[in-house]
Amino acid sequence: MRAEARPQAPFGRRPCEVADSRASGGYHIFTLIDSEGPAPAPGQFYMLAAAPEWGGEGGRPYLPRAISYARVAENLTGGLRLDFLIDEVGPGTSRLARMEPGDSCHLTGPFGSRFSLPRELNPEAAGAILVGGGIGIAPMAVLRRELVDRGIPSRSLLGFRDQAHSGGVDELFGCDSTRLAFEDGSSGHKGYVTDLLLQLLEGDDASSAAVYSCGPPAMLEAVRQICLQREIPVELALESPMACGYGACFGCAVPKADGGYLRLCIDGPVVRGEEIATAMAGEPSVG
Amino acid sequence: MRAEARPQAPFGRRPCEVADSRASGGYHIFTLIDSEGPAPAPGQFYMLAAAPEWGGEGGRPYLPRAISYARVAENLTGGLRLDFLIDEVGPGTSRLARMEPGDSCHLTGPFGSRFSLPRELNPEAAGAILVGGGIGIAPMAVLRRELVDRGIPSRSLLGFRDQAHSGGVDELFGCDSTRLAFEDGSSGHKGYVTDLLLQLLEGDDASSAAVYSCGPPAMLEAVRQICLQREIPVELALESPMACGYGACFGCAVPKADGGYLRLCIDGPVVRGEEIATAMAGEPSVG
Amino acid sequence: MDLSTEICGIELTGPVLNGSGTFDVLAARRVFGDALVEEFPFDCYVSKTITMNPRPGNPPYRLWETPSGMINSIGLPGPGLEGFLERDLAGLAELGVPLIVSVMADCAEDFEVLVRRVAARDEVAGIELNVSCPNVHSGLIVGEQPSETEALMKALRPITGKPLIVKLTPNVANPEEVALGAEAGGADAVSMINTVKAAAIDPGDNRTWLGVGAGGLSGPAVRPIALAQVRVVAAAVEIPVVGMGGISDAESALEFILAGARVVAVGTENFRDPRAGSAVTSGLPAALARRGFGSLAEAQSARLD
Amino acid sequence: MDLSTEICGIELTGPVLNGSGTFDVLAARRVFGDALVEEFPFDCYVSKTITMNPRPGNPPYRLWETPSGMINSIGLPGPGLEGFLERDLAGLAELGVPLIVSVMADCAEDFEVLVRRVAARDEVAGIELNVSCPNVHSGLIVGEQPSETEALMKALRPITGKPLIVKLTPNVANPEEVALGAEAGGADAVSMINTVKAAAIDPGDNRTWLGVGAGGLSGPAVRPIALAQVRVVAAAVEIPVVGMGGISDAESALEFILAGARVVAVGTENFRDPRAGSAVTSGLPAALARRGFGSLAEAQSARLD
Ligand SMILES: Cc1cc2nc3c(=O)[nH]c(=O)nc-3n(C[C@H](O)[C@H](O)[C@H](O)COP(=O)(O)OP(=O)(O)OC[C@H]3O[C@@H](n4cnc5c(N)ncnc54)[C@H](O)[C@@H]3O)c2cc1C
Ligand SMILES: Cc1cc2nc3c(=O)[nH]c(=O)nc-3n(C[C@H](O)[C@H](O)[C@H](O)COP(=O)(O)OP(=O)(O)OC[C@H]3O[C@@H](n4cnc5c(N)ncnc54)[C@H](O)[C@@H]3O)c2cc1C
Ligand SMILES: Cc1cc2nc3c(=O)[nH]c(=O)nc-3n(C[C@H](O)[C@H](O)[C@H](O)COP(=O)(O)O)c2cc1C
Ligand SMILES: Cc1cc2nc3c(=O)[nH]c(=O)nc-3n(C[C@H](O)[C@H](O)[C@H](O)COP(=O)(O)O)c2cc1C
Ligand code: FES
Ligand code: FES
Repeated sequence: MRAEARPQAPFGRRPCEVADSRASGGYHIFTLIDSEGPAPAPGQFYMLAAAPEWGGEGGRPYLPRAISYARVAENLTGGLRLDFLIDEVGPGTSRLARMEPGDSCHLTGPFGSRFSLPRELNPEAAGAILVGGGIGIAPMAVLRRELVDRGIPSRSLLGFRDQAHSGGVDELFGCDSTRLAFEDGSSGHKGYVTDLLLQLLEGDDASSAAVYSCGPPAMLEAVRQICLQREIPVELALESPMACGYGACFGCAVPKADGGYLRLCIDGPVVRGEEIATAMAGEPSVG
Repeated sequence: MRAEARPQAPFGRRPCEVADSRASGGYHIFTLIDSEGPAPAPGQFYMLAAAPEWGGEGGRPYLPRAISYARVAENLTGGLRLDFLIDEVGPGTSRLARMEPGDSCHLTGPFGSRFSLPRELNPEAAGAILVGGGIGIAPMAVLRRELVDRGIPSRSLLGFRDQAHSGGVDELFGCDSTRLAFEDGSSGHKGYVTDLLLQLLEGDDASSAAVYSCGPPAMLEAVRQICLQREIPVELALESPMACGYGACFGCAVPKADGGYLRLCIDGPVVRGEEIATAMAGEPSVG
Repeated sequence: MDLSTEICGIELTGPVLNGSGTFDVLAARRVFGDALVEEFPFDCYVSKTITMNPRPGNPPYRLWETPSGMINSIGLPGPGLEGFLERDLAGLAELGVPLIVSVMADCAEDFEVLVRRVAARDEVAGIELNVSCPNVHSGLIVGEQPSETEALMKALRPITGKPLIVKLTPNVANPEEVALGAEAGGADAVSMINTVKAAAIDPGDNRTWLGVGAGGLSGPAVRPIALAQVRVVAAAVEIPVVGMGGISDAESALEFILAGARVVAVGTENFRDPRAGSAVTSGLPAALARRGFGSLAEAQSARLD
Repeated sequence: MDLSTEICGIELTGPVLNGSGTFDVLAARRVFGDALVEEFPFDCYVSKTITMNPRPGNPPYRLWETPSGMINSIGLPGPGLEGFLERDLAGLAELGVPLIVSVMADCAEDFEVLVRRVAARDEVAGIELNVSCPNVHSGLIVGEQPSETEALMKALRPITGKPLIVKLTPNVANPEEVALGAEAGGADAVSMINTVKAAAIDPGDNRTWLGVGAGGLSGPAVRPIALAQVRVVAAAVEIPVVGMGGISDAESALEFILAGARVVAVGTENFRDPRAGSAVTSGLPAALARRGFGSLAEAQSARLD
């Protein structure tokens, strides 16, 4: 069983109607109706810009924003319903979160690489371990759904700073096989989600594991190190500043393990742990 | 009887709620509730910017826009109701016209000079002749109201290109003493509003006239020449690109008759016909 | 949080000046009344640039709005030196903050007269030398050449002990070389950036919009250019930098301080909000705290990697 | 309306090029498939700048959004001359439009090799000489000095009869002097503007955002700067100008032509819409008509007062 090749994006940006928009546990979820595009694959993302009023008080946002889809469904009257989970960290994400039903949103995509299936990562794999942090739970949610559809068992470990940064969990994840960690101890495990990963890997046979992760850079790097040390195959969905999303600008550079850079928008956002030099490129050096 | 000194603007810009907004004959009328400012005087204007989404798709509008008030009334729950008449000619006026009730609009002002009373212009004046063109009917409407309130007779001559550029007439002017001219002949006199002015001045005793005008530069210059040739006192409300509205930027220069420039935002927008070198400064030279 | 600071010996209640030519206080006082003085938005007032003789300024149009900015070609209208000293100076001395007078001339001799006459007045705390205006064609644009700038400073330095601040033009390949010239000639500070050469086409007619064809760009659009220039200049010279160019709020003001400016100036944003200077000041404590600074001084001495 | 035109002998179906480095067609074809070629958005394709040896490009971050623009510090990543000729050139020749290859080197000798090897290939219609990249520190920034630019052109001119286009830097006091140097040295055209030196502060940490500290500003924010420079350069030289800098639609493209450009290039706007080039082209007839032009040629020969 192999994951299909990445779907090809329609050429050009297209206006999509906002069908729904609502707050969710400190984050924001909105739904776009895409009547032209192909179904995206887990791990892929879109470039989004509110239309026509992109361009705010201070001259930003100006470029579109890279956003992973968090759920896809068929729309009753045709096309796709795409859900996006947004953390408002600046002018672009704020503007997207302020869109209202009936508004229009420019969309390009789907772009980027998809997650492999567990057996593609590790022939021994019995199932998948999904490690999501903060807004990074969105790609984990779509991967989990695909695995459910394909009958592949998975366990989800989700970590959050606090309740104010934990939107979308109830909607996007079934409660069964999901474990939560909160840094402030307000619920679930008190501490990092990587604590849960370490527990699981100790209990499990590490040789049958396949790990997937998306979240803040420091968390991704910790997951990467944990897996590399144990020789567990791991795929990470990274972030990086992006201007275009389709390989045009060379802006989304991530350092490769063997020197040079990959373009995250076309060579990623899903990368193998051993492919990259660090999941924290560009971040201020810690300590 | 003398017009009062110009009211003093509160220092700083203030948010005002949009109470109403509607199309009117090719133009657009909206109402702001100003709970802080003093009552403006005929001829004055405000600097307006939609809040917070000023700053459009192309990085414009960025500066506030100078807009004359077209009507003022007391608001039932306190403060003033200010009506503005808008001609959508570019990003700023379009954005203002798209504001909706409940939205907020930054306002600074009232700014600029006021119209004199007819007797201040001409001790012989029996009444006033108001000549408005296009969007320039707004200041004429407030002047007419003030004259009505003071029991001073006035006649209004209003000119328009066509029906699509003739908003606000019914609302802002009583039909009685108003005559209309349409360049396309779709109603009223077919031709220029200055034809009506010439007719009136031929019939009248020109020595008892006091003329007021606001409209497009070419019209204002024609009115100015007609009056100067006949030594009829005339006040014109001019326009000029403005960045600040309060004398800070020196951008709104209009050439004075005796050389040099006046700053239209503080030395105008109402100027005497003989004060300026032309009402068409900055316009491409015609012919 | 204590925001008091100083620039080349001038004590300031805070780090927010106005950009020369972007806030005519005499006009603003007519419009806003005494509230303007009681709630004066700047910690130091910089006058519009004064010239030897009265100037009418440029023919209209003088303004055009651009994406996140504006172009102006005002052309330094003003009453000239005598008119300024006799009529305007008294009003500028009533603001309760130190006064810096900006001057410009097209030859060293006139600059000397301007500096001598202005510096002689007790009301004046410092003098800014505008060697960079892109609108007045002096033949020789002093501020484009390091050696010319140094020579001019050497001529002016002996005239007064009051601070001399050189306003740099951004329209050069290497502003740090001009700043080094100013420093070598004895300047007490540099201020930057002035406007960036720019033009606009009339949206309705096939001609340039501005009466004189071109002008200077300001506002948030130029902020990234200003930050880059402040950074290289502050790294090159010992004298303090007055940073400006598109500052619109406390966060963008603090960016200039992190880039190496000691104090900042607000220009075009004044046109959008006459109290923009106060808004910058009132937002600074929170902006400083968010970045982990306990005081303005900490930010002023922070060095970026 | 007929939009066909030519630039230094290269026949074009219309006046819309891409800015070098802003549209990697090989990547875009992987993403969008054959639709990219069938509906190719430009009338002429300009390659990303090629260097002698492979280059990894600059460390992250390489991008920051600014008011109405962006800063990049990409640092010319690429496969080097051999890699380009062997691997990439074939794909660029399949686009059905003339191909201009952009090259850059840090010494005249390397420039000579690049021009000789690239010009020898039939697929190549013309060569753009990038003497202006603000990200690569060559010690000598040729494009800042008129005499250096002229000398480089004199060295390269004998190598090929194919058009040589010099890409000017905007980071100089007087771009027309550099353009005159290029013309005197035998350039067939100049293209302008490249990006304007700029910097940004990390919104979260007290450091510069870009990995290499500074980069180049592009997008609508710089359009007024580009229009001013195109205007003075087009008035100074006889050779045609390729105008760019913040073009986002047909109206802004036409502004460049009115300012004196013969053809235009779309850069940053491609990132907002991969079909931006087509949008500019399809809007041109209406934009030309609105300004009273019956053809593109009329606008190209119009002179602004
Ligand atoms: C492939 C991909 C998928 C993504 N999916 C989602 C998603 O599903 N939901 C979501 O909310 N966000 C997602 N992001 C992140 C989102 O694109 C950025 O948060 C957004 O661009 C920030 O824009 P802004 O204007 O709100 O904030 P800005 O003002 O641009 O930035 C605010 C802060 O975020 C940081 N930042 C900005 N851009 C990026 C970036 N691209 N990567 C990392 N840090 C950045 C900066 O450090 C800055 O402090 C994704 C990014 C990528 C590359
Ligand atoms: C004192 C004063 C009072 C005004 N009152 C009103 C009013 O009541 N209602 C109304 O609709 N408009 C009024 N205006 C005009 C209004 O300010 C301009 O139309 C507006 O600034 C244009 O902005 P924009 O972004 O919509 O168009 P822009 O893209 O800025 O300009 C569009 C076109 O309008 C022209 N233009 C732009 N600004 C000006 C200007 N300030 N003066 C003259 N021509 C200009 C240009 O030629 C351009 O072709 C007034 C102007 C002044 C100075
Ligand atoms: C309308 C206007 C007039 C200006 N006049 C002057 C001046 O007289 N002298 C001067 O040194 N700078 C002048 N400047 C430049 C500003 O002081 C400042 O350097 C520049 O605008 C950048 O800052 P900003 O982006 O905050 O406006 C002027 C700027 C504007 C916009
Ligand atoms: C991400 C990016 C990469 C660029 N790379 C190159 C390059 O390799 N060679 C070059 O000559 N110009 C390069 N440029 C400059 C553009 O070709 C163009 O001159 C500039 O961006 C101005 O146009 P714009 O505002 O339309 O983008 C680059 C610009 C950007 C934004
Ligand atoms: S975002 Fe432009 S190349 Fe990746
Ligand atoms: S609009 Fe600024 S001085 Fe008049």
